[in-house]
Amino acid sequence: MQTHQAKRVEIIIEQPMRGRLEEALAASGVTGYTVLPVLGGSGRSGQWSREGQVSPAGGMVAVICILRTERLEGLLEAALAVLGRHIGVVCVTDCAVLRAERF
Amino acid sequence: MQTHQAKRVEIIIEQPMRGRLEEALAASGVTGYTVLPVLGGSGRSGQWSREGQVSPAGGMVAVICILRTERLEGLLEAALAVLGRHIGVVCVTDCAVLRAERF
Amino acid sequence: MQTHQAKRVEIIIEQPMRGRLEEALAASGVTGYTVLPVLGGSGRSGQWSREGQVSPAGGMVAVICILRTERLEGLLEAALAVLGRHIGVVCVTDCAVLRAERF
Amino acid sequence: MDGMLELAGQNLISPIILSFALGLAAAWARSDLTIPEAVAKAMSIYLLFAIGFKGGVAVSAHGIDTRLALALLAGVVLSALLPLVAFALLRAMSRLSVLDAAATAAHYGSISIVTFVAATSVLTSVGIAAEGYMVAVAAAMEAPAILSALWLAARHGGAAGMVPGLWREILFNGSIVLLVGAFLIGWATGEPGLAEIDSFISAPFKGVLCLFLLDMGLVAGRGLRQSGGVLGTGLFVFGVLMPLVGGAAGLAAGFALGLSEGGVALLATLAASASYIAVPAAMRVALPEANPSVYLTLSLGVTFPFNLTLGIPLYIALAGAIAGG
Amino acid sequence: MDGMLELAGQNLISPIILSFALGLAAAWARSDLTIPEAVAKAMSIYLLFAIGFKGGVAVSAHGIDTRLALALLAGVVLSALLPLVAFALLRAMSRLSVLDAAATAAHYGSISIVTFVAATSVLTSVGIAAEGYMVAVAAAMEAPAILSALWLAARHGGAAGMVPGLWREILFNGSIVLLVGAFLIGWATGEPGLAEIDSFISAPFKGVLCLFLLDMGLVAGRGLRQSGGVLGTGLFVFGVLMPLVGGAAGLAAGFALGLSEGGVALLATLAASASYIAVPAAMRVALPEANPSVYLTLSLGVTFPFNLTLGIPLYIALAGAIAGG
Amino acid sequence: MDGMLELAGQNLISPIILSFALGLAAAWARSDLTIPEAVAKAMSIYLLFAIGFKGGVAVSAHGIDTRLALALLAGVVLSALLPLVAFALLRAMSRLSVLDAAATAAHYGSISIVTFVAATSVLTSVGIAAEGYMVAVAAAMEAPAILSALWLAARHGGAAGMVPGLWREILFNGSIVLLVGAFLIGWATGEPGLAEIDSFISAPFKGVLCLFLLDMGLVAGRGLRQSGGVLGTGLFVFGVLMPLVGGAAGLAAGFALGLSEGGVALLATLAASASYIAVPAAMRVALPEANPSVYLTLSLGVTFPFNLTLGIPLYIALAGAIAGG
Ligand SMILES: Nc1ncnc2c1ncn2[C@@H]1O[C@H](COP(=O)(O)O)[C@@H](O)[C@H]1O
Ligand SMILES: Nc1ncnc2c1ncn2[C@@H]1O[C@H](COP(=O)(O)O)[C@@H](O)[C@H]1O
Ligand SMILES: Nc1ncnc2c1ncn2[C@@H]1O[C@H](COP(=O)(O)O)[C@@H](O)[C@H]1O
Ligand code: NA
Ligand code: NA
Ligand code: NA
Repeated sequence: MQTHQAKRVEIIIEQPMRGRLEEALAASGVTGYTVLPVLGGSGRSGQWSREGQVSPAGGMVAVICILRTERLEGLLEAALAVLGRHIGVVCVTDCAVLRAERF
Repeated sequence: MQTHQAKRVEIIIEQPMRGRLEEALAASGVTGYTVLPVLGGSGRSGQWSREGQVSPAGGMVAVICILRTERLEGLLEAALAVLGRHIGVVCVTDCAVLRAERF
Repeated sequence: MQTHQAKRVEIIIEQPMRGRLEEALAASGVTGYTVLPVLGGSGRSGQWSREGQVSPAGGMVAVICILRTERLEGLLEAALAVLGRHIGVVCVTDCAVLRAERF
Repeated sequence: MDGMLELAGQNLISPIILSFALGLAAAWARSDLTIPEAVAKAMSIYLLFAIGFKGGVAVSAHGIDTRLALALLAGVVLSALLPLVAFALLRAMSRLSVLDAAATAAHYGSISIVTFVAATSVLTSVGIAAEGYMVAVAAAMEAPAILSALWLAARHGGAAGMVPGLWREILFNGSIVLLVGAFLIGWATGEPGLAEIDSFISAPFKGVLCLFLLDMGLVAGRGLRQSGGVLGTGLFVFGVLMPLVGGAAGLAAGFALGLSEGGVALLATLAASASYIAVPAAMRVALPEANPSVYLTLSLGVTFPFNLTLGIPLYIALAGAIAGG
Repeated sequence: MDGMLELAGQNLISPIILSFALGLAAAWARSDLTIPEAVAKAMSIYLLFAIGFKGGVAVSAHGIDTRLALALLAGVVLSALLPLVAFALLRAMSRLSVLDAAATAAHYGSISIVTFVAATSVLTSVGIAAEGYMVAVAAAMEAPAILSALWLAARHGGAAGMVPGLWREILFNGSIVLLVGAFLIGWATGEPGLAEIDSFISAPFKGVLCLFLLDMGLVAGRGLRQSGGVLGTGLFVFGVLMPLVGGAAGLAAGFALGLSEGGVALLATLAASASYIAVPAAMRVALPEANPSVYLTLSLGVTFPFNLTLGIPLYIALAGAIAGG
Repeated sequence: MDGMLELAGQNLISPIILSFALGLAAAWARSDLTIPEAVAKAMSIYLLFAIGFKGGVAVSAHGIDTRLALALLAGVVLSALLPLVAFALLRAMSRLSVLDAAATAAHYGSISIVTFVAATSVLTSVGIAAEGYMVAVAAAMEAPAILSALWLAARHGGAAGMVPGLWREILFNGSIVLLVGAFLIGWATGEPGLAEIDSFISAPFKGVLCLFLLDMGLVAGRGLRQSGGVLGTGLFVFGVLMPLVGGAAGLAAGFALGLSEGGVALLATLAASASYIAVPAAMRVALPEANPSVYLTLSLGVTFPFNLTLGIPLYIALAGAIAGG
């Protein structure tokens, strides 16, 4: 099966910053991304869980973006500009994709 | 710790196609997969969000399948047969697994 | 952009075991992890779906932990001690992270 | 017509319509107000169960008259034929591709249950009764339009034939099963059954409908904003014209069948309404290349608000004129 | 027995049972009808809160009689001993492994709160009162069975001992805490408290129960379909026999304690019912090798429907025969 | 003061307070009892819609008096100034950094709508009327405090200025839009509108409030457990002192404006309450380095329970003393 090398970027970011990240991704020219819900987690700023929560504060989402290697740098810059002083994680993995014309 | 090389396949597919994909995966002989919910995303067909939605149309799920390298080809063929003309993303990563006897 | 090599560990574990895994992770010294909800899946113990379920039994979650390579061994031992005779999957991927000081 | 204007005016300042307008306005102002997906589904399950159950109880009270079978048949025929009209109009009035036009046409043959619920609620508040089995007619009208649209697509060389498994999915889709199931339960248990759960399915009904319409306003408003460019004038006009065409066909059929004034109004509403739950899902499976933002924006963003605000009072007024006492 | 048949007949065409049947039928037809997990949990929280609160109010109204402590004790003993009977029957009637039999036995010693709720609702509709503290007995019966089952498993060499932290998890599991907490709140606030929230916890109660049973029918039906092969005839018979055994034990205990007719019926129902929420979760932690599809299919797919349709009217009729006026 | 003690005592054994206590106790016992996020959001949407709607209906019934504009203005001023007081107190009483103090101060200038709802519910049960437009005042008080806090942070060199887009987010945040929208709908549709949906927004109101407070108890209790160490004595005292300061300011403002007894009590409650939904989200965007466990624990874990149990009866008693008949 014909596959193509690409990058998979996973950004775990606070929910109140989600809109800003999505705008930045679009501006950086990525062709697509997917947002996954997050139930809870733990980090240097403590443990948290979405259970019973009403406020978007104290929640995170995971944004997954699969893209051509040459676009990676632009995306990382855009993501970092949004993350700034905010908590969150950015993790990049090598991957292979089917239907490369879609990226 | 004893680990074994394997492949991690992530398929982002429209919710109305989920059942068909699951059947195809089972038929292709994979021993297991896990389905994650998706909140929203963006692609060439526009931006979307599940918030407030009732119809399964316009929603996606992420299917994660970890499998032995020798089974990869079969899975990709099965996935591609289902995806066909549909929107969706297939991404393959190298990984290492514990308890390899389970795959 | 400055990135650093790290490991991404994904543990798919039964919901009733989630608390024990979180405690073990904390004890093993990981600095953070994120828990994703799971909709359903399939494995040697059959197919399942969270739809309409009330009991935590018969549900799983995916725990994602990004960490420095030198901490991997400790985490895998902790995870395996919790998984024990339980069903579940552990999968490790190489990755690169931004803001490495956070890990 | 005076009655109609009054009804329309009254309708426009009901909490139901204003809740929908609030949702539209919040989406337009890019507010982060949202209703969780699980809650939207819960409300839709509640509404389907309640409306189905009450229909069944009405049938158990008044008996089925001989027109039930004819009404079902009329519904199936309307659902199967209206897509042909819609397709022809779309091809004439817009530059939609064959696939987009066929997929959109399927929505207009099928029905929107919340439009039906809103019409029922207006009828109740003005004291016009309708046949309880109209909910069964609603269920019968969900699917035939899909078949017509697939036939249209295939005939114009647009797509491969039927996808395996799709028929079961369409016939047993959640809303049909729940609506028909609740109808049968209501029929079987009758007034005593209703007495047991009346304070659940009747008292909060309108309030839940308000919040559901708030949600629909939010979803429709976001859809309109995100795919604003997709609808040209032609499509926009179609979104208002087609419900009038469908409504007229429904009125005629209801009158020919000799349905009550309320029944005629409901059949017109069903024929005028456009699906936005079941048919979009079926189209994603069967005609994946058709652009969902076309049919969703048109159905949910144009036709639904039109029916909710002006269409329903109009169909009721016309039903009164032709079938009323 | 005549009364029982009539009650059973009436029961079978109540909206509650028919909603469960609709869920089963929809699952069987492979409909995509589903209730979101969050909504199922919300309904279960509502039912636990309402039933606990009403029990507490009843206790505050009638006072606790001296039998409360005895009834709690009887519940604990039944919960602890019934797993031994169940285990012996399972080993005799089926080829389940020690672990599977022990895990399944735990379910039958423990209780199903929705079965209890359904019995309460039938009692209310036929006008038979019961002790308010029966909800406390229900809570007390959740956990002891788990201990017995772990002891059985250990004794037969099946598993390591107690998992650390499991006791706290079992004793403070969400349903026990909510049921007991609402009971205490109802007790503390009494009739005035009930007056404040009665239109929330009483009026919609039966309707919510219908939708919850629809959901249980869907889940049970899907479970039966997906693991159909798992149950042989022996297990199937056990799933109908064991509730009769438990029910008889409950009847005897209730009669010996001098509970009211309604109280006897409820104790029989509790003893006859099988857990499907708390115990499965505990078994996944403590006996992970036991096959969940065995105990879930048996408890939710066989015993629950049996109790709902035939068991409850039978226990009520027998309670009337032995304890009734 | 007698009346206050009685009111406080009565208040403490109401189902509402006890539900909150149950949540706290369950969290403290590390029970796994949880309310799904979607359900918590649904209840909050319901409460906002109902309280807004009822306020609007009250305004439509009694007309707006000339004090509406003044009350709105007073609310805005209180919201803008109270953060300055809170900031000064925090810097004096604790070792919070400038950023943490500013972020926390924002919460105390803004309001908690569920505290407002609880106060309304106590007022209703003791039969004291209040101006319907107080819900509009509540909405007006959400945002100004945020601006003051950002100004404080910038002035003390703590942070960069305003984040682009934040203003729109704050002004059109979901709770403001829903509260104001429902208020306007209630105003527009008046008593006839209320009659249509009264059995949805009034009858179950208190019961939903109980379950919502159960959820808040769970969340607050978990927050207190997980970040117990974060609050020293100074902060703890602040969490009880600041609502008294805010309450006094609200009482004075309400009295000066000539509001009714109930109106004064509600303005005091608003000024005394601390946000835990909208402001935390804004602070995560604008002051990300501020530690959320400080302000959330303080607002939800200390001030909210204080207001719920002792604060509200106190404000009502004082309002009665200064503005009562
Ligand atoms: N190493 C990590 N792996 C996965 N998720 C993480 C990691 N560190 C932080 N997170 C997530 O990011 C959130 C904030 O992290 P922190 O800034 O360390 O408090 C945590 O609550 C987790 O959900
Ligand atoms: N490059 C990508 N990375 C991650 N998800 C994607 C990507 N492209 C598309 N998707 C997901 O697939 C959906 C459909 O994509 P498309 O076919 O491009 O419209 C999007 O809405 C995203 O949820
Ligand atoms: N190879 C796999 N890839 C992804 N998820 C898996 C895999 N195997 C098992 N799982 C998940 O783990 C659960 C239990 O697996 P099993 O122990 O094989 O029954 C499944 O239901 C899946 O959710
Ligand atoms: Na139609
Ligand atoms: Na039992
Ligand atoms: Na305040």
